[in-house]
Amino acid sequence: MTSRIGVITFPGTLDDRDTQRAVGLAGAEAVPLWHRDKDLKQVDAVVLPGGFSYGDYLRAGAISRFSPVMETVIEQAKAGLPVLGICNGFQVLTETHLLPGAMLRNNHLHFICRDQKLRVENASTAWTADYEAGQEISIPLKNIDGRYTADERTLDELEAEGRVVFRYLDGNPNGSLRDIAGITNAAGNVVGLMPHPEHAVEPLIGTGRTDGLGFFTSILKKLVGA
Amino acid sequence: MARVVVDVMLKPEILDPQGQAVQRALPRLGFEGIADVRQGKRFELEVEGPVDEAALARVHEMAGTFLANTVIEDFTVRVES
Amino acid sequence: MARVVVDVMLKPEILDPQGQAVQRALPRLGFEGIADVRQGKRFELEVEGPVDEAALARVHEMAGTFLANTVIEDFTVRVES
Amino acid sequence: MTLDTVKHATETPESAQPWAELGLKEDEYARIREILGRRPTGAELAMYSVMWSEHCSYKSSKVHLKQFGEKAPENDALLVGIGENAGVVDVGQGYAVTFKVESHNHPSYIEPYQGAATGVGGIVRDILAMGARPVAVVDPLRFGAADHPDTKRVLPGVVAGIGGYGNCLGLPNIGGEVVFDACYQGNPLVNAGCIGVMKHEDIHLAKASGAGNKVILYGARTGGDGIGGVSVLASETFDDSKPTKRPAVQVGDPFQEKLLIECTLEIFQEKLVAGIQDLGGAGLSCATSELASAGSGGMRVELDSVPLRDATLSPEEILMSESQERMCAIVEPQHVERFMEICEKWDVIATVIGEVTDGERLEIFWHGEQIVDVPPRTVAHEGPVYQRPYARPDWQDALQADDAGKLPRPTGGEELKQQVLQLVGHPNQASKAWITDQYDRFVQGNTVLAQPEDAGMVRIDADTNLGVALATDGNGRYAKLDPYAGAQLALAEAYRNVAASGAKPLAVSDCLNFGSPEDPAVMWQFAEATRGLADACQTLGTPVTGGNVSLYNQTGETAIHPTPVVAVLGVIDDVTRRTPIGFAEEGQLIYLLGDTREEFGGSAWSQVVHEHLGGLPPQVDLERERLLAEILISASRDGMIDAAHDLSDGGLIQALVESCLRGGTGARLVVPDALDAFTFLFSESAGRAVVAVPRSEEVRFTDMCTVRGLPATRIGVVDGEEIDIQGEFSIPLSELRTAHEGTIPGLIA
Ligand SMILES: Nc1ncnc2c1ncn2[C@@H]1O[C@H](COP(=O)(O)OP(=O)(O)O)[C@@H](O)[C@H]1O
Ligand SMILES: [Mg+2]
Repeated sequence: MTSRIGVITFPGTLDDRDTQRAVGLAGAEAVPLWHRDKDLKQVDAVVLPGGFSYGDYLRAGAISRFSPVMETVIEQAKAGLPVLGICNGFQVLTETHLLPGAMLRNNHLHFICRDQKLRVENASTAWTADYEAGQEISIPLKNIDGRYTADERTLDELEAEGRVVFRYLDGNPNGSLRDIAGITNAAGNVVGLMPHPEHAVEPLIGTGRTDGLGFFTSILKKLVGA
Repeated sequence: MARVVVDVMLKPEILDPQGQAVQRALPRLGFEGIADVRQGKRFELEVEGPVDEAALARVHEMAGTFLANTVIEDFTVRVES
Repeated sequence: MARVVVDVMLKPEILDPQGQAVQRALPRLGFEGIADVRQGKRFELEVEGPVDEAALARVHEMAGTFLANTVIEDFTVRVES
Repeated sequence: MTLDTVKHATETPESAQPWAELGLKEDEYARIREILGRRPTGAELAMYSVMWSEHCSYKSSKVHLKQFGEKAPENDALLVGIGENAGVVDVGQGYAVTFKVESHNHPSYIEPYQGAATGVGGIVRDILAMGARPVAVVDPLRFGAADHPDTKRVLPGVVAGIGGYGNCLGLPNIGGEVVFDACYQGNPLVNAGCIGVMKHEDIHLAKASGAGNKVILYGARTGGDGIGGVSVLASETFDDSKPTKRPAVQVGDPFQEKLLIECTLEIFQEKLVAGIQDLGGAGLSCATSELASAGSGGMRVELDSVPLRDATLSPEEILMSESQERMCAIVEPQHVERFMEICEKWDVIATVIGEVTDGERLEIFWHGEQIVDVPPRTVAHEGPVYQRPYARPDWQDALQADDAGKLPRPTGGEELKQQVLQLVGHPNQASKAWITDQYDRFVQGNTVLAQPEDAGMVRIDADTNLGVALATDGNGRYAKLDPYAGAQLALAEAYRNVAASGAKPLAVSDCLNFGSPEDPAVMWQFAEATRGLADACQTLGTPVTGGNVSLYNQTGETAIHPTPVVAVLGVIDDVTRRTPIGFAEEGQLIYLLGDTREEFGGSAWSQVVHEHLGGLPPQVDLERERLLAEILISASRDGMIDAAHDLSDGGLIQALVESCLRGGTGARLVVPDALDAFTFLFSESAGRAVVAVPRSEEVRFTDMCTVRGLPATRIGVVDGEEIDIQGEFSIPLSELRTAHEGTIPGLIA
């Protein structure tokens, strides 16, 4: 039996179909999940994709956080369900406090879309095991509220516990503190990042690189191995 | 130094999608009885020197030409005590 | 119906590039003497029924859990006369 | 104020009406009375006035636009032609593609952010209304002088608005243009285009048929947007000019539109609609009259049922409101319940506001009383048509006589080098990355090519790799010198761009931006440009499938340059064979395809170095364009070239700099014997491209060119870290990059 990876659609989610495709390319079964359903359809992992859920009104992720599906996600994430939040999904995860900190408007105040180089700092989370610590990858970045912020104590804690998973290289695109592009919770099952691995899974499309596929093969290996 | 606050709100007849999205979300969060929500901007200006009539007039002008887009927004200026 | 206003501002220690951009633009527009600008959000809520202590408590809760993200923002609630 | 019902209008034939304030001419008002056999009610007057406006009725341009149909080339790919919301072409494998470009010029000057945002919203709904999933947008833009203070207000707002709306909808932005010219000061051009994809059987049309079918309005509530002018009808007396509280600008809600898209696509999938129309200019007036006019019966609408955002709106205002993010569907009664369920799923408000009748009238009621009773065709399709006088302006000869060939040319390598740097650093030729980086080009995961490539390209089938390409071009300077040739050059450039990417050009959309049609000189420019475009489309075999006309782009007596913007759509069977512009492989050979003549009229060089506009634009040779395109497409399909870039403004050197910077490599070039270095580098002769040919393919490639009669000149090799023109100058890539990429951020930021 192949692993089932849920992909949530909130109103205004944009990258759900891409994420489903990426999951399929990695060899798992993508299961669409709807924001109004509490039922996670017995998936083995969940991805919160990018987009502008609820138009990013109020604050990015602030309204989606209260959807019925998130009640179950929060509960099961605390029990160890692997969860990946990409961009808007990361913003939702910080709003739910599954991940610490918050996301602010980019320091230059513009939407920015570019191919972004990252360093994988932690290759032992559920979603990064197929990378090597220190590996450099390039995947698309596209957002206007991507400036990661947390208080100094939280930042120090994240660093000390190895919970900074990705760091921006070749220039910080948005003023994120300590160049943080992605983080994980203490258990390593919940990961959030601003750049978009699901847009970098096929040669020729987008940036033409496939550096993002490792997210989806990582989780698949973990689930199959488990 | 005195603080002058400029509140900028969309004109009442202009669509406020953010306010609407907030209002529609409230019942789901268990907050009933809010008939309408409008979302605007609040600017806190730290003004050097005395905030006399001339200073306030300047802030008014600044608000009308820059902080607010008077095609779609109204604004108010007040000194915060 | 009464109007309750919730003001949400970034905490003082958080960088506010929007406010900074406004402040930096002011001298170019001929407005001098503004030492600092912070930009935040203003919500106007039309509350049904009496705005008594219980109602205000509810608005406080709404502001703290929803309108503001208290990791990065502070808020104030007041009834507008 | 009493309600102006049909009955009341019949009883008070002499009651004065504000037709002039609503923009109607005396004879137009008389014609309305004649059609109705009585005076119109206030609501009818509102409908006629807006539907008979230039914007909705094309009354000045219609007689010229006719040629696009009359001269349309035979083209089996055309499934839906001019007249619908957008044209549709067959791209094979059962897929159909719809695309169109529209203008939102004036609103974007008043309120740049919202004007541009709602421009994107409007064109996307047009595409959606055809039954298609929108898959990409493009944005051809023109602003006043780059260093003018107002450009600093307009440009960032427009760009943020296009990005804010398009990004939130999840539509990759895959192309466009940014041009600066003082002629657009006060009249920026904000054009927006969209591509949509569907299966053949999913094509939907805007018509209301089948008595008893329900008329459903769905999407946002109706507010007072964009109805400033009509408020005069609501005032106590018609001469009372009390200030209006109605906003003239519309505010967009991209989130609502995203829901509308997903909801509508689901409705299409279940085949629940018999006809559909988006609400754009003229709102409900337009949607109801067009649906009824195109259908077989009549229509009855209860205006009270329209969900309002502002309860104080008068019926006239509801009919005119241009509130965004609304659609109108015709649904058979047995499908209404399911239709409503899908709307509820997507949090979209939907309301039955009327039904199709077996009569022939559009009838609208308010609180039970009839306020509109009109033959819908007279509102929607039989508006006035003008034969506006036109005349070649008396200054045209002098302008053309002012030959750019006489301008002083650079002498020697050092001066050439300085002018190259000046050219590629000029705002018009500089990198637009500061702008395009604010647009999401990756979303939907199908983007094959996007800026700064020659054409945008998206994959439409992930299993077969079928794709489409789109390029938009326009050159107001050329069109000013010769509007007939200028329009053809715009088409030729877009066509060439599509071919350079490896796709086969199929069909055309256009956005014709001009000054006031009441000026015979402008009208002449318009007539010439449409004639030129129609003739060229006929020759190239690419029909115009739809487009948009924007007139009155002028301040006082001064019109913008005539600016026909042309979009060409192409198809490519296998997107993995696409050709990028970047020179990436050292050692590959650089070939210049086509003939280079001394052509500098309207050129970027004449503008940048001499601030000059005069002479004649480059010669048009459409047969050559077609041959060049065929070679580029064959070479791409058969793997004979690894990069291609068309030559247009800025000539060869501009193209080389872009290809080198894109690929991160340098180039060593030799000026061919037949040319001087200046002409070689700066001429803007049309029908040309540069390509990078792997050495192993050289013989095959040149043989093909020779056999088919396309001049191909080997001019150099991809190599090193500088652009070196042998015996003239060399410039390090880093210096070129600084000049090319620093300009726009320096101006705006
Ligand atoms: N406003 C815009 N939006 C999106 N892409 C743009 C815009 N302006 C320019 N571009 C892209 O930048 C590239 C260079 O533009 P331009 O020099 O006008 O191309 P060309 O000369 O081939 O017409 C093209 O890929 C074009 O599509
Ligand atoms: Mg080009």
